[in-house]
Amino acid sequence: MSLLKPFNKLPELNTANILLVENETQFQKKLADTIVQLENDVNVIVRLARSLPLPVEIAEKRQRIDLVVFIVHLSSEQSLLSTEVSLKQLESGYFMGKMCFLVTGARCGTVPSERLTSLKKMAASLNSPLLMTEDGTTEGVNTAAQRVLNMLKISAGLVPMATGLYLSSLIRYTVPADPDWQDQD
Amino acid sequence: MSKKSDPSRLDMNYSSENDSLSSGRSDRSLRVAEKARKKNEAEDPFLLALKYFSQVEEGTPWKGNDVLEWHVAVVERVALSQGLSPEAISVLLDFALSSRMSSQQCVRILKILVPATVVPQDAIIQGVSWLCVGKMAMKTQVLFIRWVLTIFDLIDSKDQLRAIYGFIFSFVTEESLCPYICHLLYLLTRKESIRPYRVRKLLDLQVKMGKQPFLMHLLALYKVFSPELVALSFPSKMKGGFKNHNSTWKVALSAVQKRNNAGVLTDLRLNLSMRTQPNSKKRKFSHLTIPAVSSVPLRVSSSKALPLEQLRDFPHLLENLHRIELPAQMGSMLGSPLALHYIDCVRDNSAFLRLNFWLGHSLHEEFLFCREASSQNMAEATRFLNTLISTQRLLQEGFSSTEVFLYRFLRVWDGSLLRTQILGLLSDIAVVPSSRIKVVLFEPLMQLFFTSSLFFKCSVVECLNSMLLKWLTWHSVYALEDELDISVTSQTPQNMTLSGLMDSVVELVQFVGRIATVGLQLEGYHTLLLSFTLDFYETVCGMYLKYDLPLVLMPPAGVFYPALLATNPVSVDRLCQIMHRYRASLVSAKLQERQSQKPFHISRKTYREFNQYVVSMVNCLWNSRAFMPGMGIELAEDLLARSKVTECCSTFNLIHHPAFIGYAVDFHQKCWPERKELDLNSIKMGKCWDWYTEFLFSEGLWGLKEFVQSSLSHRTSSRVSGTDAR
Amino acid sequence: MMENTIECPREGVLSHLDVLEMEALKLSRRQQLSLQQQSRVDDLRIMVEKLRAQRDQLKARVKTTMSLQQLKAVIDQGPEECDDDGEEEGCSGSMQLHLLLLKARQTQVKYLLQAHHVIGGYDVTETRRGQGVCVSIATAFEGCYLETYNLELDVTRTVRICRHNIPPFIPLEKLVQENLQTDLSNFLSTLSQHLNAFAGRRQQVRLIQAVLRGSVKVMESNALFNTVVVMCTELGENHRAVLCTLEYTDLSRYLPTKVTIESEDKALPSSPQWKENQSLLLETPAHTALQALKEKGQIA
Amino acid sequence: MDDSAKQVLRRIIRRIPSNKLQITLRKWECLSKKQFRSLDFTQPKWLICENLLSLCEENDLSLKHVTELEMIFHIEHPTQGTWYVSQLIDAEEEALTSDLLNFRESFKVHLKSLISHVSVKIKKHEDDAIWIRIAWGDNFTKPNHFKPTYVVHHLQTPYVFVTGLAAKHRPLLHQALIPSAHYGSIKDVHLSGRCLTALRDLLMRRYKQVFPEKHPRLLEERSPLPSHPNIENEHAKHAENRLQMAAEAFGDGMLPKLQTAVYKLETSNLLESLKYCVSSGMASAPVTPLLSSIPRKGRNYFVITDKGPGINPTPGPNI
Repeated sequence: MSLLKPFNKLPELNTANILLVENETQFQKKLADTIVQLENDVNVIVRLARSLPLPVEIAEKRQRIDLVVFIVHLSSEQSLLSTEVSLKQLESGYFMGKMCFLVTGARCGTVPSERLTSLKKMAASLNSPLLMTEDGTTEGVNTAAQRVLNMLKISAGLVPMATGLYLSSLIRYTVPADPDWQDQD
Repeated sequence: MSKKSDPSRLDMNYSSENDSLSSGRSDRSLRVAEKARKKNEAEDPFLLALKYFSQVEEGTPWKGNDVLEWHVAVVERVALSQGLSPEAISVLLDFALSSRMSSQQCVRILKILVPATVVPQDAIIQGVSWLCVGKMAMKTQVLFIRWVLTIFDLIDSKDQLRAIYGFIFSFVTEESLCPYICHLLYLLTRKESIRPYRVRKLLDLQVKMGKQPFLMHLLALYKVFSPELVALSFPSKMKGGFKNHNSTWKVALSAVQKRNNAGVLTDLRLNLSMRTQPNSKKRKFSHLTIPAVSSVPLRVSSSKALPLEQLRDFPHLLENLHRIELPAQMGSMLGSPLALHYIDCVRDNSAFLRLNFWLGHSLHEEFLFCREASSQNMAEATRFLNTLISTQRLLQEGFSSTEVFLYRFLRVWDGSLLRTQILGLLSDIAVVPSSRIKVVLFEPLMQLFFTSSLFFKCSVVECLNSMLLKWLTWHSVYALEDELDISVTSQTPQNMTLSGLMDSVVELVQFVGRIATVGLQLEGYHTLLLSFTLDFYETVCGMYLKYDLPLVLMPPAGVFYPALLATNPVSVDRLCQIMHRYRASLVSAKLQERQSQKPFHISRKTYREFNQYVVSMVNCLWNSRAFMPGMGIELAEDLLARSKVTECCSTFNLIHHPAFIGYAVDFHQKCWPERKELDLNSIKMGKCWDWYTEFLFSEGLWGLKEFVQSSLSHRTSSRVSGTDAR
Repeated sequence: MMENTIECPREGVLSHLDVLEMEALKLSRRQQLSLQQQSRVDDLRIMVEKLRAQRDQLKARVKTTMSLQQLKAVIDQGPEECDDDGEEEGCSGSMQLHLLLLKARQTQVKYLLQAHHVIGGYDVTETRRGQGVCVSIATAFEGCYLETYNLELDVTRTVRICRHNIPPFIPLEKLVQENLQTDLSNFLSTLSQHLNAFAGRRQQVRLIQAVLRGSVKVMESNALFNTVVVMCTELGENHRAVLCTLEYTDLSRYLPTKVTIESEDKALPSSPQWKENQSLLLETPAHTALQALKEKGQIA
Repeated sequence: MDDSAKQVLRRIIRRIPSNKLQITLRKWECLSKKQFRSLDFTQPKWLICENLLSLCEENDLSLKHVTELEMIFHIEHPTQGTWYVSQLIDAEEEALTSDLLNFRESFKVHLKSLISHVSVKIKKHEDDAIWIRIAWGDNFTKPNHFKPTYVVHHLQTPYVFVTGLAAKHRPLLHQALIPSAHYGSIKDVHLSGRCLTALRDLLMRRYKQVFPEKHPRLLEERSPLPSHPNIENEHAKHAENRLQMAAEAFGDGMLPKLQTAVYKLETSNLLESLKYCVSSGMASAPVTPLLSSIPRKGRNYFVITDKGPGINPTPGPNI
């Protein structure tokens, strides 16, 4: 039962660690495969977890994690709930540009809209980005991987003159002031 | 239990009885009979089946009735393979709805009623009459109506259907039928079909059932035709619409369609839409394909209105402008340029309402309503959106429903799904008021922009560039003094003042400035992104002179300096050109102000920025005074010293600039072919320099040339160029 | 007019960008692939090294244990020699020897345990945090391993079987009633006898079917393989079909308790030769016995 | 070939799915090669049936051949109807040595002694299972071949699988079975399902059970290797444990097919006790909807389908 800390370890040279948290594992796997395939010049290590906290056994051999991605399937209430629980296991440092939400099924009108709304509230309150994805198609997965990778490289300090905090200040989710444009249905 | 576990058991008992009767006959005769049957089969089992269905008399037992089974099987095969002929449809529909056998059979038949070409109107009429008889089970009725909706556009003509509008209307009171009836009515309604008592009825229903979308839409249509009867006010953006997802038919039909998608519509006598939609029959099965234009072929008696699809060509359109009959399927307008021209000429609100509704509905259904992105779907989607795009290009304006859709879609977009189309559509949207542009456009775009790939970044910049272009064009077209109406087609025409437009433009340009700055930084000043950014500023710098929008906006330093210090000559050259254009605008603006018959004011700040940039350019490229104080980029002496670059001030002059050094070397060799060691500085000496610049121009660096000629003609220093802009 | 509605020039740029992206993706994929292959090769190299090192270690260990045993041998007649030497080094030596002894003992025990496991003694694993044990009984016949059967026992209060995968025709209930509570090891040994016997009988039948295909035919056998009927033809002057019925009334043995020989000519079973064969079948596994008969040229 | 035989045949043919018809008839071996070839299996069944009938006429086959056919089909496709299992208890010594011949004899004798009109047919299947087909009549009527009972029994095992047995015939069957299998009595084991083999495997432990072992297999043996060295699964160990637990509970590989399981929670006040379970922490909170929906939906009959906890076809009262 230990918080996950962003700065308790030294970074490794030319290496970036990303943690994908999803309570079901199928999309996670696809995404992980794509991520490691996409990146050539940086040594990207992907860690898969169903939820936080991470098991303590391997705590010390685990490298420092530069980006935590919470995968939320709007199609399942459980996914949202477990994300909420896991969030509590992150040290506040991660909310400064070292975490983001990856949302599937946002385009689907049949999922209860309040899920998306509550997720948006969460993201807004944590000043964290909210990435929509199409988990159904390979293109969708590729794109998701690409975007996550971009964020990872920045948050791992591999992009000169850019930091995770800087980026997230640009892309963090904000609840639109004009309610007219909130998704009604 | 046993029933549940295997249904076959039941009918076995029954049929064993049947057989027991039959088995009295001698088996010889049986076999003879069977041989005979075989012979008939050899002729055509399908016809036999039809014969059977047309003749089978009421109350024939169906359980364990092998003959029936067999015929149904035959029909099923045919229907699902090549679809059913009009006659077949009439026969089967009649059999089904007359419920001569059990309702199961009826449903079963309805389910496989897949037309190959068209559906005869009479069949539908017949069906409705059976509906009136009212011995059908409710779910069968619903199924029937839904079927009609599905194949609506295949009904060969709709005049008589319109004639029995009243009958159909009478069914709205049926709770479970109502939604579908409303949809059907929506498709059939014309001005003359609107009566006070019908309006009243609908209003009552609305009171009873609450604000159901299907009622709202029908009423909205009524209001359009006769506003005096419908007092309600409708929200500008109505949600939902008529939901009629019946995948079974869709799939079956599109399958049949795929197999024989040769111009089935030839019998629909359509000339217009054929070209755009060779297989536009698919339209209903996936909302995504565009209906063919088919309005009611008129009975002689009725008014002299001219159905749209009978238009031959543009002149013909012009002659008949006053008596055009709009098609039942507004969607079909998309397919046909003539129709669009018509719409463009006569600002028919109802037409736009219906077209908008149709669009909004399909867009929503297809992209914001659980549609897993399979490649086949995507192919259709792409085609559809492309048509939409071309339509909008033709009308030179976006539909409001497209905008509404886009704003919603951007918020749930992953940035890759149908990227080309979405950005294409986005670049067409009408000017967004500056009050909401941030929320509806910038925020979602930012999220996507900064996380996505280089190519996406480029696409966004490109998209915004063409968006700006369109806005400017509109402005230059509708440039009325102070009141220009931009969104002509939109449901709620928003009048936009010049200042309003200018605010929006400023917002847009500044936005691009911001994202380009950061984007370039993130992408390590990638040449591709840089060039797209310069594209954008080529548009911006011409705003005043080309589109006479009284506005001059300089690029931010984050764009200017990367371009100036870029490693490829093209970027630098284009920058020069852009600066030259800015100069031209500013100069003429000055003139305007001097003559002050059109007083408008460009802030000193803009001039200052401009001069600043010019100064640094000249210092860099000509005066070898890079990094000097007073330039945009200053560097402390010691820092420069520490970089251990000898005479670093001159590293960015026309000779040593990474973009030009190639030319310099080239030039050097041309000048002193005999020289062994390379001494680029010797180019600076006396005439050489002029020759060198000439050489550069001759290498096709026009931008540079223009810049030189304008800003430092007669070899003055930059300050002059600055002042003469003042 | 149609044309320009369908084609819109600027569209091209966006779609070109799309294409470019695709290409870029493909390229990086290809590079990635080659990279992976390279790294894989390296990994394998490392693996090889590791294994080598391990092998050497094992060799070393073997050596030491050998020497230990020799040492032990020495030590067995050690003491008296030890007495002659001086006190202090003697005791220090005895200390050392003691240590060595213990070591040797330990290794021995290890070997014993291993041996015990290897010869089919049953593994016992603790389950459910000491609440139960899982016993697995390996069966073997003529030195070849057959199925392993498992019993999970609940040992909280009275010992009882929670679950097992022992076939239903093994008279488990009977054995349980006899001595599950009273004497667990006995219970297990009898059970393992039954299982081994069953496996053995079945194996015999299988071997007959496999090895003596063509000459001997298994006419009948049942789930428990406690009655097996085989048919062979004797190579006398007239090839008679001979029917041997093997009955195993003692289910804990893999040898028949009763063998009956039948044939068309009633004399044959009582012939001395076949009496002999009968007794042979009684005391050697069926397949070997029949094999022998075949070799002796008594059956085809 | 009399009418009843014909009817039975028709019925059987109708029951056999068309794609199985050909092979089943071949196994039957009552038609000559030529006759067999004369049948056109692309025809609708009722046609084939008529032709078949006439062929049977030609070889004047009797009812017993027809039942033979039915039996063949049943043995090949033992998923017709629901099978109920009962277990013979207090085995006698002979139970372990009994063989087909004397079982068949004694069973027939016993049954015939109990009821006059009954037709019994006994076949042995490859996996030495004994298949018994019983067509029941009573003292006045001929055996009814439309509703035969099928009994499957493996010698030396106490299990008996029965389908299509009417309640009134149950005692008769049992009285015949018990002595002829050399057992003391018989009891119902409350196991039923459509798939005979599944029931058999379940009871005879023919499916792969998993037990805790001293030398557990290594992780990579079970769970697939990570596709890439740079991908690490944090919860791999946990997943492995869960896998092991699941396997120990339900077995590994192909599991026997069971369709339903019925639990009866019987107490003076179910809701009260459930509530207590939760409040006292016996049941993990949050309460599973399966339980909480009893009061919410106001009903106590639920069907759980593959699509997750669903509502049974008959909707409950609206609350």
